[in-house]
Amino acid sequence: MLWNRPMGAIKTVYEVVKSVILFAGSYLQEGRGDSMSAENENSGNGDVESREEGGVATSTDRLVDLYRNMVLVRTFEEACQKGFRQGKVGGYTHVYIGEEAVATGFLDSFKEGDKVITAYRDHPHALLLGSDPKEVMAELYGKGTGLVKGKGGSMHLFDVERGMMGGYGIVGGHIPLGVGMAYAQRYQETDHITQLYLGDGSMSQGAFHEAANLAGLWGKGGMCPCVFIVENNQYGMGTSVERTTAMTDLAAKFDAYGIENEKVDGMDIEAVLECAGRVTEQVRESGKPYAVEALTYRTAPHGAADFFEKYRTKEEVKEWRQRDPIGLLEQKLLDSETIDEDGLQEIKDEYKEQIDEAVSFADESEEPAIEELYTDVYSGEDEYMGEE
Amino acid sequence: MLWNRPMGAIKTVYEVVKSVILFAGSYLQEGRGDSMSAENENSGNGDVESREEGGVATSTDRLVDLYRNMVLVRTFEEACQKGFRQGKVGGYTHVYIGEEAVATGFLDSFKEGDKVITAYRDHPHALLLGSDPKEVMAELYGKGTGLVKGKGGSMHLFDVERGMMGGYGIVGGHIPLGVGMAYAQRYQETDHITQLYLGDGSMSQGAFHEAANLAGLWGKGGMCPCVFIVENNQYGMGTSVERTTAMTDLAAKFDAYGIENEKVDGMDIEAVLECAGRVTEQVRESGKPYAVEALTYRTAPHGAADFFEKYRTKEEVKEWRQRDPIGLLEQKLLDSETIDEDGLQEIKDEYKEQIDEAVSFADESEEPAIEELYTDVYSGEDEYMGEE
Amino acid sequence: MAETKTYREALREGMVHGMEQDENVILMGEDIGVYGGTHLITDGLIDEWGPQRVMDTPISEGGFTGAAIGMAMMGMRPIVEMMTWNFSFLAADQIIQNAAKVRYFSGGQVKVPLVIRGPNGGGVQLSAQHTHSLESFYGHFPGLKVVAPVTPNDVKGMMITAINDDNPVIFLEAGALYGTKGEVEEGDNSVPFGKARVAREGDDVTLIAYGRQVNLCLRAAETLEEEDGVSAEVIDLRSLRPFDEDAIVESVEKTHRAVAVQEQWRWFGVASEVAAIIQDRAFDYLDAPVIRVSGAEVPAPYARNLEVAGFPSEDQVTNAARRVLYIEEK
Amino acid sequence: MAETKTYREALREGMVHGMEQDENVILMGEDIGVYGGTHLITDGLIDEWGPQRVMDTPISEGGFTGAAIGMAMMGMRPIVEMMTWNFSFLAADQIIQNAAKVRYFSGGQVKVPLVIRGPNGGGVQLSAQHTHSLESFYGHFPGLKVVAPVTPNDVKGMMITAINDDNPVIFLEAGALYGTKGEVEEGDNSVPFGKARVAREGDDVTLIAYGRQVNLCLRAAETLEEEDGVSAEVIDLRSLRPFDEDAIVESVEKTHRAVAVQEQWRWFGVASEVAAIIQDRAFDYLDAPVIRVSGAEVPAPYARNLEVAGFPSEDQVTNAARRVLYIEEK
Ligand SMILES: Cc1ncc(C[n+]2csc(CCOP(=O)(O)OP(=O)(O)O)c2C)c(N)n1
Ligand SMILES: Cc1ncc(C[n+]2csc(CCOP(=O)(O)OP(=O)(O)O)c2C)c(N)n1
Ligand SMILES: [Mg+2]
Ligand SMILES: [Mg+2]
Repeated sequence: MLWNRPMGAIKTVYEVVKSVILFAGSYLQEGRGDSMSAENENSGNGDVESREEGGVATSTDRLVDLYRNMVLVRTFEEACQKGFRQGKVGGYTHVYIGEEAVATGFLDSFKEGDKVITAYRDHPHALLLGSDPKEVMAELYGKGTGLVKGKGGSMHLFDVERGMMGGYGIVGGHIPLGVGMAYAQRYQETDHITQLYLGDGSMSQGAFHEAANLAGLWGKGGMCPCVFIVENNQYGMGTSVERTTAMTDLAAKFDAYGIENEKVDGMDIEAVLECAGRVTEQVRESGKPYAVEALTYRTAPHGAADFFEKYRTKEEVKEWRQRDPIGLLEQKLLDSETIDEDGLQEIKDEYKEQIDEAVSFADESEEPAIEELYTDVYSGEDEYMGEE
Repeated sequence: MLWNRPMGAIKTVYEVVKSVILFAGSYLQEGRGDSMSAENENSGNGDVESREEGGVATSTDRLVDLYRNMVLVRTFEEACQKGFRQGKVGGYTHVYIGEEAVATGFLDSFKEGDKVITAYRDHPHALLLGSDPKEVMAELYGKGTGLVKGKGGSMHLFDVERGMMGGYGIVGGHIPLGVGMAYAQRYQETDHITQLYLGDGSMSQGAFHEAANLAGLWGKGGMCPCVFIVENNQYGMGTSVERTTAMTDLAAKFDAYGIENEKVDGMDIEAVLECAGRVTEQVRESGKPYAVEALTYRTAPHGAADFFEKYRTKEEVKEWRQRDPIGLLEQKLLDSETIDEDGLQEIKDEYKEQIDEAVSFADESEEPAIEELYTDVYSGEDEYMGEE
Repeated sequence: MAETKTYREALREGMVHGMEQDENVILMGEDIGVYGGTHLITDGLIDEWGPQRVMDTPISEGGFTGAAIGMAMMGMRPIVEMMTWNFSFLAADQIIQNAAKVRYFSGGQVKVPLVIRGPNGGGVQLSAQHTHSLESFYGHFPGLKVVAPVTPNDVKGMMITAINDDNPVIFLEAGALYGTKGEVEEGDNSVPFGKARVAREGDDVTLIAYGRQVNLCLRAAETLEEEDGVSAEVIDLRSLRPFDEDAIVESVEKTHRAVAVQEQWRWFGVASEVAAIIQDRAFDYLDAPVIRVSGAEVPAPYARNLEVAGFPSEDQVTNAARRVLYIEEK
Repeated sequence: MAETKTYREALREGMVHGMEQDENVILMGEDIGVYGGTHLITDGLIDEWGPQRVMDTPISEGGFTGAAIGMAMMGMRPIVEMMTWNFSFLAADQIIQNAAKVRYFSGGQVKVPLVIRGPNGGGVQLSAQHTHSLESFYGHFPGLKVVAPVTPNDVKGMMITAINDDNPVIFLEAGALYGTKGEVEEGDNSVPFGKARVAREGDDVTLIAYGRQVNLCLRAAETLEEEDGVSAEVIDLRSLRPFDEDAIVESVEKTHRAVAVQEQWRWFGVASEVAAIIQDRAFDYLDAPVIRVSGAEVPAPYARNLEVAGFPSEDQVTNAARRVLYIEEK
């Protein structure tokens, strides 16, 4: 069964959004245990061969792996939205629904030692790098078992051991950090690279300009192996790219910094995969930055909290759902008879089960101990400078 | 006598710099009184006709006017450097020597009601808009008779009545202000425009990026009549454009904001004049921003204080002095027999006298009254919030 | 004549009042128009006033704040929304170097009638980067005015005053209280800057706060009354710059004891200034040191329990009051 | 064994000491290399250490400070020069939102061994935009350390400590004193943070300052000795975060009187914190209120006479001391 089966008349945007979730939910039943983090290690370590061949003809097994990864993310995000509506997830929470192919495709090229940094829409990046969904969900639930001990929440996922250098909440604020990390990777004479994810809206920030200029400059000397991955979901909150800049070719904006750039269809996992493989290798070789504008679409609301979407029409959202990256890949897998409906179903069930477990784990975990309030302010002798 | 007559062996950069000044000084003797501010009103009000014809063939009278304006600026700047070395001018002081053709050419297109905003290298802009050299010099001398009562100094010249909206000390910080002023000019339904001067180095600042993006965006609706005039003197302090960005075509950087742009030879007053006339009219008509990169060179040190110029060679400075905008125009005027050596000399003498008077005025003026320390903090009832 | 309205409605009413008076008054900010405003403060206004009076901006806090300063120097009176004050660090240079100082370094040739407003403070698990109380951060700088109204009536009245002020005003809203209701006077209820408000009269101890902590102090005062028979006076500073020194000094001359409460961090915060003022001007009246109750000295955590533990609590306030009264803490 | 050196030389020595210890220590900033540094602090270092250890940057305070934070998170130990602290408002978001907090919101997974240094304070007619004292501005934020050494020996020793610290350090240099000389210990003379220095012993009144004003207080102390026979103790705080509360409390327990002096503006400044601490912890010892002497509450003017009038003067300090001693002012 396919994502784009007719859903009947849609009354409100809230329902549109809810319906994706319910509908999506409907294909999730019981299934096999969790082989996911294993899966992820694979894609994490990267199927190098096919990539070095240019990776154009993607092996069908890999397509299934990628499908699994996207289902993992989608399933997690839906559970997260549910948790938010139940009041179990708080703060600002942003999901990746509709954009899965971008991070999934690029992180397939991730190699041990590489670094990843992004903004607050950061769940997929952590999950795809192999962070335990249990800990990620527990973080969203504000529990002591969370990925960052319940101190950061949805916007601040870190898993430094796995290369996840964090999610950040100030639009554009993480971009200079990523450029500095890439510089350090060369200064320390490694062949690692940094995948720096940013949104279309963040490109209006001075931080973007200053960091991109530094990257271009340092890249001249081969000292900035940074891949800028623009997750162009066409809106910054409720503001479309057209209403944010007079020059809407986001890839071309990198010309101003002498940074090579291109666009890719962010809904087509194979296209992303090919681009990611080629670009990451080039950056690894050259030490020069490269920018990719991935055109995608956020079918979910900007934040889990907002449902009034005055800024776009139901029709537009509907249109784009026709190109849902998971739906497109399902179609491809079925057409090529790589897998049948039952096969797809099994995969969905598998992740449904895994995420259900993550939710129970999060739900049952303890809140952080109050003492945790006062730790991690400083490194070394913890100087807490107030009265406890 | 011409600026580029051989000057004999040059020992140190300090001497190079000093020599320009001494040498330049040498052509300044006693002369006729001050017709300068009148002159300026003329160029201030702008010789509209020839500009509207495109102003390519500049009338010889106008060339002489322009020559006068450049001599005014040069003479003032030399006196200012002298005052600095005498310890009569303090703080940070930056002169425009070598760059005169840029502001002179563009401000020739200034019309009543237009606004001008720039950074700290702001003496010429005030002078060319008709500010009294006495008051400008008095400001540099920190006197109560100064243009801003001795409160701002060299970096903060304001003459709001004449359209001088200020000199600012934070690199890039004034750019958003200028864009906002241009927006206000349209919001208030005038046909005025803003001339926004900025340095090559300031283009690395986020403030430039954010402001240029706003200008392009507002310009789509004809709401941003702003001319960006990049005074590309090829260095930000000691850092050349090449060492500050990987993409050194500064005009083209405006492409990223959908802002039309071009380059002009900032040493050729006629070229600047033609460009300025055409561009300001277009901006006045369209309400859309436009950017001009004027290629020029600062033959003086960055600041009046520094003489060790490790970052450039004497030869380079010498090279560029061959294209000194005043020297080039002198040559042109002589070749076309518009004026003879005596005529040039008369003009120089005239300004020498005028600036000498400005210096005496500044020197003899009183320091500001101590009460001035506490005024102008707030508009309206002056709420001084400390103990006097 | 007054009506019951939410803080949000009162705030909007104040802005609309200004827009009706003068077409130079415009609203600018991220997603305040088409999107309706992240906190719905400006919801619907673009339909009524159009995109020139209610202007959506790109995500460029420094850029559009600077542009608004330029507009103000030209005679416009922009009201800039910081979606939250946490983002204002990106506009700090424009606010501190230009808005606050350009009048001075132009020798009084220009003025900057500008209001910068938005939600300040925490309380809804937004964690470290989205939880700041910036009263002292901006209050330190001459050239700025800084206010922090807590009642619906004050937020409207101080907004009207801010719009009519010819100087840049940092308008810090109690973000966590947008939905709370209170009596709001109709029409122009301008509230002057630099005048504190006695939120509750009392004789035994003075509780000094502003913003959300005023309500905390009021609750603490009730408890003190009930449990300890202590009569606490509660002073709402509302305006941090200018600051109403006399109000707190007079109160302490009456009560001889004071507790200063703030959500912000203790070091170099408002409560320290309050303590410094009182010891300076009411030295001989003080029967106990002024105690400061502040937020925990840590970046804001996400977990609900940690966040709550990090904010000043009613217990901390009541016990601080008991301490300065030399009575048993509970 | 010690030698007489300028503040500038001592500062450079501290940085070079760090560079020798660890190649992860690099210098970054505007014109610190080829140009030689606007204040010549780094003059010549690029020739010795090369462009990777001494890196010139574009004029992008926010960008390169942010990049340095990223480098620090990777194990490098950058020393970033703010050509002057006045430009740091452009990096405020990076410093406050990332450097100070990333350790916390990553649950302790990263650390940020970063030093940001440059001249702080005014004194050479740089006027409003180029004259700031930012001790309390940065000192307010948990996650940062803030120091302000005034002697050549301290500037070297505290720089070594800063480089070895695993946290972001805001290193505020007395810009007006780069040329002043003093004894400087050879080798590693690390000076711990959070420990104030008794710059002069005395019994009758405590003068508390940091940075340039310590010298002002020392001069005032001499005058008080000569003209009034008053023995003043002078305490150099030198570290604002962490802050040595005990040092000032102990001194006041001895002298019973205190004057806090700062170049920065009074409101929400360091002197107010000092007064708040003393009244809180030495209440019963105080014989007079703590008096604060601060810079004039205005943006810095250009004219020499106005600038001088705007800074704390020796007269203000001596008279403040006389006031707390209840003796005739002069
Ligand atoms: C400096 C700053 N300004 C505003 C915000 C509020 N905000 C959060 S997300 C967002 C939109 C960002 O859009 P984009 O960069 O395209 O990322 P997307 O959410 O579309 O993934 C805004 C304005 C913020 N977090 N930081
Ligand atoms: C934000 C900021 N950073 C650094 C400085 C110090 N500074 C003063 S002028 C200057 C160079 C600016 O170069 P450019 O924009 O090319 O202007 P020019 O001096 O060449 O006219 C620098 C770095 C400053 N004033 N403001
Ligand atoms: Mg987007
Ligand atoms: Mg330049």
